[in-house]
Amino acid sequence: MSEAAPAAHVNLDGVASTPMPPMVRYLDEDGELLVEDLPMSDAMALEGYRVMLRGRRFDERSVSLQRQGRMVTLAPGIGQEAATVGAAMAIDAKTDWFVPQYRELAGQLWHGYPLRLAFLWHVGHPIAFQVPGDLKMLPFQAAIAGQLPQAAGLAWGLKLKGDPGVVLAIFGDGGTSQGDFHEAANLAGVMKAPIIFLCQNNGWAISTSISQQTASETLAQKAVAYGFPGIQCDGNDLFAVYATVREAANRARRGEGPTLVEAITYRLGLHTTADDPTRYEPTEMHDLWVNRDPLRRMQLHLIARGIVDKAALEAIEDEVKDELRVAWEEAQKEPAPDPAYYFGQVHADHSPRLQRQLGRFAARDGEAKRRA
Amino acid sequence: MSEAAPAAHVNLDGVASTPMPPMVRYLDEDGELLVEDLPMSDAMALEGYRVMLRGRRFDERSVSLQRQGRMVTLAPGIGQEAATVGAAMAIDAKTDWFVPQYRELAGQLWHGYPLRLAFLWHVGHPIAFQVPGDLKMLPFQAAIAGQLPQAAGLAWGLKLKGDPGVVLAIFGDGGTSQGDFHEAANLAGVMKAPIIFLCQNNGWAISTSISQQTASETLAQKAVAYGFPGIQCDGNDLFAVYATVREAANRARRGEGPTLVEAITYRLGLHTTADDPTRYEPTEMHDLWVNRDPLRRMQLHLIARGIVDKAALEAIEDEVKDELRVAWEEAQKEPAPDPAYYFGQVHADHSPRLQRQLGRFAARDGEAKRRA
Amino acid sequence: MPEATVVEAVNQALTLEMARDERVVVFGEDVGRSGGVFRATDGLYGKYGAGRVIDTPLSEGVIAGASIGLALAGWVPVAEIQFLGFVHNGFNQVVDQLARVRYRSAGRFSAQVTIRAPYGGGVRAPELHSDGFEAHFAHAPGLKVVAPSTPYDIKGLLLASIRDPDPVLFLEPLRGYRQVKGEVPEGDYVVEIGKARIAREGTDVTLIAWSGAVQLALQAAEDAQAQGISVEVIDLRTLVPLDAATLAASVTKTGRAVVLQEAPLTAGFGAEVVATIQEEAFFSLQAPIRRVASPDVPYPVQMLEEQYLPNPERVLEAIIATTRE
Amino acid sequence: MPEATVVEAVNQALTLEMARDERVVVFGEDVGRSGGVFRATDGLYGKYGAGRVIDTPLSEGVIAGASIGLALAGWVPVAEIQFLGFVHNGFNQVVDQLARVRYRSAGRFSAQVTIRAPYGGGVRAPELHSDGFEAHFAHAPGLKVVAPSTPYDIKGLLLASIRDPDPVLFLEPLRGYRQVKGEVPEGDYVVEIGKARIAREGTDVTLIAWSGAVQLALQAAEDAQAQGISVEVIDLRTLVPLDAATLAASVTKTGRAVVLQEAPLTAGFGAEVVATIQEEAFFSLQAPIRRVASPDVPYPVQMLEEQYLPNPERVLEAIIATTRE
Ligand SMILES: Cc1ncc(C[n+]2csc(CCOP(=O)(O)OP(=O)(O)O)c2C)c(N)n1
Ligand SMILES: Cc1ncc(C[n+]2csc(CCOP(=O)(O)OP(=O)(O)O)c2C)c(N)n1
Ligand SMILES: [Mg+2]
Ligand SMILES: [Mg+2]
Repeated sequence: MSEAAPAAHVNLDGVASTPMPPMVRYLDEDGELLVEDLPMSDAMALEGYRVMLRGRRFDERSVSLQRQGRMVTLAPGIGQEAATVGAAMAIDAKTDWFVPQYRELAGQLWHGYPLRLAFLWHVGHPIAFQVPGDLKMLPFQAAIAGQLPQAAGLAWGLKLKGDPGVVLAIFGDGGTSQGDFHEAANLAGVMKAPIIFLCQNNGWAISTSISQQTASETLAQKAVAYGFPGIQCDGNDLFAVYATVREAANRARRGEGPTLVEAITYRLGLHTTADDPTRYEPTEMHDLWVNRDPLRRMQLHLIARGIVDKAALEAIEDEVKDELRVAWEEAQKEPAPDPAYYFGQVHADHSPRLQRQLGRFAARDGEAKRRA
Repeated sequence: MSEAAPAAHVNLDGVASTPMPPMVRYLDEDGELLVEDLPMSDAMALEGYRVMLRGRRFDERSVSLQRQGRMVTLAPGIGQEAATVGAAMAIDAKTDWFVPQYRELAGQLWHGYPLRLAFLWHVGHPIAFQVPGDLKMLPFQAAIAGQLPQAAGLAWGLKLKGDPGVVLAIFGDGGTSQGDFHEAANLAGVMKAPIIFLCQNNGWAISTSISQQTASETLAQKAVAYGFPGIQCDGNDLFAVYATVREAANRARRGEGPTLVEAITYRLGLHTTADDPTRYEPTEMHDLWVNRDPLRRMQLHLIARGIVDKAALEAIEDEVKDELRVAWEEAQKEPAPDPAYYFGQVHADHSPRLQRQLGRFAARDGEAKRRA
Repeated sequence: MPEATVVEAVNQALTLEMARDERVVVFGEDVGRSGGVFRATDGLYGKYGAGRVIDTPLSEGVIAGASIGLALAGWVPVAEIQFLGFVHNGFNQVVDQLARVRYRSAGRFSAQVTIRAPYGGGVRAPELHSDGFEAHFAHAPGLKVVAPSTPYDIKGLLLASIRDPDPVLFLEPLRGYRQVKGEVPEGDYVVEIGKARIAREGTDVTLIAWSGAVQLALQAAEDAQAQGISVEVIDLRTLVPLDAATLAASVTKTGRAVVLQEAPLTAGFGAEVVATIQEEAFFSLQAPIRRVASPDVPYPVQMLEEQYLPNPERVLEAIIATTRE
Repeated sequence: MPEATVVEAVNQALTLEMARDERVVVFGEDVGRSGGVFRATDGLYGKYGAGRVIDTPLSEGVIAGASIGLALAGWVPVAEIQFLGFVHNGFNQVVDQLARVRYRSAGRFSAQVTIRAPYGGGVRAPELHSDGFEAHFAHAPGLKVVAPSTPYDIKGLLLASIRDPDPVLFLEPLRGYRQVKGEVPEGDYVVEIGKARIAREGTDVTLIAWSGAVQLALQAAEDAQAQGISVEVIDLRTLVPLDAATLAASVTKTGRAVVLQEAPLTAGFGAEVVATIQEEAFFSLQAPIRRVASPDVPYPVQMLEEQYLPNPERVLEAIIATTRE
């Protein structure tokens, strides 16, 4: 029992909220610097821009291929590239883990996930879930917030091992309503696990607005419930996201435990290609956020600071276009998945019943070897 | 996006916590008044004391009967009577609902649950779960925090109906770790449902201490995550709990939504009769809290203020003893439960298969009628 | 009679019942303004307003759990779960709470609650959206599980489910949502819960299916006919309580049975169907009851769906095999 | 050989494996200082310390979910769920996450995780503590389900489960925890997952049971013997994968089978056993396979437990009935 308060009447004023640190911002909507010192080098900023663009053009390409019936239902990350790339840049792909939901592709590209596999994801090929090599990344996660308990366990496990790694776990505003978020955050708090909970608050969970999702004034303040810090950053500002997540990663590495970062961003595209935002999205809201497009902002910034000129930007566009073309070509060369192989991945060993079931699918020559 | 903060660096200092209102207290550990104005009349205070005592003696009696092999495993509420009775007193049994976990019996007695049924609960009789008459109370809940989503739904439903009722939902410190707590609180916040989440922080979830349960400094501050107020009160101080819950109930009735009340108390007895606290509980801690016994505190207070004298207290003891004797006698008269009747309560109508299954149990004459 | 798709039949039932019974509230993720991701609740928000058609936070547990409380407060909740697989997030609330309201309280309380959920494969949905988890809910005493296949039955059984005094899990076939059309009377009617339907009469083999697999069963029956095998197709419509009498009568006649289930084989609901048939009609059986199911692996991503799911060839194979034994 | 109870056998296996394999971590509610509510982890905290024997917050979801992450970090997690029923609170984490780690990642990752949970009735536990929910987990591809009955098998199968490269749900019979004693070798040994055990040989009827119900089956077999019926009792030991060969061999010999299941009848694991037997040994069967189970209602509170659970009389009745058909 706290000994501090010897006596008091009931006073419930103002305790539904909490004083929060100011939202972290570096750039205004037109890419003007709002603070002096930048958190990263110009070269890095340019590289970050390139990956954001890669993500954007990939999504656009995918939506168009989906419209042609060549891809499955997919969830583009258009408008959220600064949030995911900025976060990915702030951790170290050599030691740190990237745990995605499904709308973080741009950030995953930075972390090392190949474009070719990204295309294969969107054609529904299981190879896309087989995170390649020893890339420290978990597969895409369709269940909202389902990845968070394992991410917390992973961070806790790294800490118990004395491993220097930290975990970047990403999820959406809707994800904060799930028990999985709560239980994972609480465990991470108790274990002081080295994890960054990055919530991409993009304003919507399908058609559900943030005010229908929670009465909490900010999502960042939810961290108060778990005894670790929460902070908002401008999710459409690469520098802001980078600086915030970097500080959170540093805390984690110093053994100070988790941080909840709320990246304020906006889904400029569709929830998925099956979605029709005109049913719920006010056009003014959309327009407002078009002006806050993180890609445009970064372009303006890079040009204003003389890091690139228009021609250089064009060149990058062309390079990205080329990369996409090559990756899509490669993806199309991927043979159709061998059911015997992929279904067989359910267990290391196969029971007689499973063996019989898989017997229906004549194992394709070399598939197992090729994938192993 | 909040427009307030034009620019900022990352500052994570001190945001893991939140300024809380002081803990509500009226009495010190020896029953001395710490504030002038009392929240209830002397008569009411005395009546509250009586019900606390009833709960205490019931639990003691039950543990002893359990030790004799006459009762099932049970979870006494010894030491927590002020928390549950104070809360029950603050709502209106005519309009308001009491949603228990399993360690709130004293409060349930105030709300109208009969002692006879309480004994039957502890002998494992299903009739104890058939909340009698139109008593606004849900049955005991064995699943930690499992009652909270339905409590939130009930409060929401009352509000949608324009019903004046509010819901008092009680759970333990361990319950705050469950997703059910989180999801229920979040929904209640969004719907501004008239509900009081009363968390009895009794220091332990079986052998798990509160610091192993959460890194949150207080449990009350978890309300910040849901956009409604949270407040601590001295859970061993009948007046403090009463005043706090009353204010929360008033808020709810005024349409201002939920409140999380953390009643700081302590389990002076066993987790259940199957528990052995010597395996985990430091004796100093136990001793500390023996001195904070809510019953003793209330006795000292009532005597100090001249509301009762020792003889009157003795008389109340005798009356309670008598009540318990009568209730236990009545409980023992309850016929063994008729399986045909109770198993049949699974559905309003019975499928042929179920009928056949229940056919094994010859329905006892009159049972259905008696219970209907 | 006018025609409707499955999802239109759902919508008709909801529209009708909300008008008929003011206690009905519809809620879930995205059911309000947007009308649900499949438009099952389309138009309800406009007609009945934000007080009775309510978007909830993204939490299946509290959708299921809160439905109990709404029922206790006097409402008749009809909750939508966006995809059945996600009820797993609130499994305890469904199985341990919702299903037990009446039983736990020895009859004092009850929960007239319907939980609607589309489910089943074949529509190229992302991972976890297509899994056939009906068996998990069939083993949850206190819960009825309804899984019709035709628009007619969907409407009539949804109306019956909403009016049932106890909780019903109402499964809607994703695959048939917009593809399967059928005649649907405009007005009010109910189809009784717990009664199977002979979807096609036959004499040689009984083929049992439910929900999205019924179409496949009919297709296979057609193929078998071409080979001179007369297949009786039973559409279970309700899984719990199971209509053992209809199963027994058919198998007594045919002497042979094949059970078709979209879910992975082991411990799927097909096992219950087999166990029940052999209990009720053992001495008529001339061959082992065969199960056609998905392999014992989770539902795969889209490119492997076709190989994973039972197909007409596999069903036909089983039909032929059973007649040869 | 020294004797041990079931819970002692669990404790031996954990103690031994933590010594043998430094990657093993034990965690769950109250498993640390207090040694678990049933003392299954007694002594581990003292021996292996707070870094490897860890009390968690009260949340089954994150216990199951975090076990995946711990495995990815290189640990071999052995999680305790205090009572099986409460895994429902993390059902999605078990069925949709833990069971799918290898499959979802197409083999890149795996989860060498054991989830231990006591379960089953007959010990006068409060509501929800006794329910027999094994069927829910048997229908979760990617998960093995082990449910032994004897101290010997408990130890050998727990060691095998911890060493299995994939997730195993390890069910411990509450009823046998302190009552069932048996010989248990002191050292290291494993019992193979996926193999049933002939608990008693017989020639007239095959009686199949698992976990806490095996004792009951043996009792009934004894009673039947007194009536001149020779019953072969099979202790499944593993539910998934099911040992169909042992079932088939026995029923081929006896021609009759009774399946005993503590859980409510409908869609319980017994249905899978019936379906499998009739698939594998139909032409040997001389009578329908009977199921003895609890009625289709939730587990009751203590005073009704005895009437609810299958008892020797009911099993004997079924045995006799099947021999008369
Ligand atoms: C547990 C669960 N429930 C429901 C769904 C269906 N669903 C898919 S995306 C989505 C909204 C997610 O919103 P948010 O978390 O904000 O992420 P965003 O899509 O905005 O990136 C829903 C409800 C799901 N995938 N998982
Ligand atoms: C969902 C669930 N998990 C586990 C248990 C087993 N269990 C019973 S009581 C208890 C501790 C509860 O602690 P708390 O919520 O603080 O309540 P208290 O017993 O202290 O009143 C646990 C883990 C349970 N009943 N329900
Ligand atoms: Mg969102
Ligand atoms: Mg407690």
